[in-house]
Amino acid sequence: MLITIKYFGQIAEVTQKEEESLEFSGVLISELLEHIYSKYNALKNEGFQIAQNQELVSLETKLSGKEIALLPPFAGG
Amino acid sequence: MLITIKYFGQIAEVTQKEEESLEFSGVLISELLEHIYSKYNALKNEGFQIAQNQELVSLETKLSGKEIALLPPFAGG
Amino acid sequence: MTNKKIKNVFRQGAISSEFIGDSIAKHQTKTSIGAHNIFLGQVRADIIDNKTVSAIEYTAYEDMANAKFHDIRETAFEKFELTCMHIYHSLGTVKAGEICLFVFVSSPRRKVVFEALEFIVEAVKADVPVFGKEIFEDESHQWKVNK
Amino acid sequence: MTNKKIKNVFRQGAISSEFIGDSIAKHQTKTSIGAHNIFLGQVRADIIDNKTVSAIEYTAYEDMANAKFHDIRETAFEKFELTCMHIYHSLGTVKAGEICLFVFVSSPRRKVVFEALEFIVEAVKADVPVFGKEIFEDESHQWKVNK
Repeated sequence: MLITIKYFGQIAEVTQKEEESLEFSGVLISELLEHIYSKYNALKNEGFQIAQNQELVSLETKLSGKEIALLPPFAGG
Repeated sequence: MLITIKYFGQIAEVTQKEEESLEFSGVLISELLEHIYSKYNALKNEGFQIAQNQELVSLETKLSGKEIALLPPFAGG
Repeated sequence: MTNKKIKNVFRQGAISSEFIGDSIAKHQTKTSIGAHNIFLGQVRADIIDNKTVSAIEYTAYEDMANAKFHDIRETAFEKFELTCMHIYHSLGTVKAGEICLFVFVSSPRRKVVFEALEFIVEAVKADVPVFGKEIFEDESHQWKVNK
Repeated sequence: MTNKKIKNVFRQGAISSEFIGDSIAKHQTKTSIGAHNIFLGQVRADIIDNKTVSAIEYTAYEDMANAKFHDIRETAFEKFELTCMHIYHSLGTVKAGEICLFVFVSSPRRKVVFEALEFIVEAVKADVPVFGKEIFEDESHQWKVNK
């Protein structure tokens, strides 16, 4: 499955990019996250939520979406 | 004692004036009110509060002030 | 904040949107402020017995009203951690759709402004001797009463 | 109110006081409105470890953020008897003292606007993926977190 991963705020500072696409064959969000950690080890020190197709999901959620986003703490307003 | 009496809103519509001064020798606000009713009988149908020197008072309050005001319901804002 | 001179809260006629915009702009130098909250009272074209309100004519027991506005201001500054607070109320004719009351509070933090603004607006409605004559389109009238 | 097109809530840079004044003026034709309540978020020049915040640089996950703003809007119209509701949020650089959030609700009655405005502002702070980089005067930065 081709997945687009978006990084924001301090997360994008760690990954040094705002977006990337990759082929991934895992089942759960947690598996994708392990894969992302393997690329960007420093992300383990960051707090963030994960959105799949623009909805927040948990680690146990099935991977179904084309668009995954790593969202650091919100700071609107 | 020379007292200035102020009328506002619908009260002034009844009295046909916004202010008058009179000599009055009573002790209580209630006595002054009776005197005012004797001049403007239709005021008995109106709801209002009474202020003495810009503070709300009850009928039992002693008459001490130079300025009495008859205040219909507030409608600010 | 005590011993401050009593201000005149009243403005002749409606409060304009430009006046409100200017008032907001003046706060941009106060960089400790994080949250503003503004209440605006607007004259409604209420329909009563098939007649439509076209304007409200405001009068007030001005000295007492300004003293009450002053008390409300002092109490609000004691109760809430406010940086700024402004109140303006119209006198005279304010047409339906125009603004008759402008209350503006500012604070470093948002929780404070919500509480403070509601406190102030309720106090203005309850405690300040302002009177409103609702003028209908046929020039008849009735007297407004706050609920 | 459902099925409405999702609006773009974001504005590039600070929200000006003129824009806010104009927005107020546009409501004077809506004569069923009796009460407006406006929240403005202003960038604070906070001092952190002896360094002063000079600006916040806002970014957002824009599509998701606009969808969340839309949900908040729909929920607010369901919960509260509102005549109008507007939300604007800045993207990009907003200097200390400038306005980055403008929430505007209107209703026939005042009680409604107080409740609705606080509900909306809290939801915006909690649910919308907007990110803020606090820029200090020496050009270093830290990331803002809503409390």
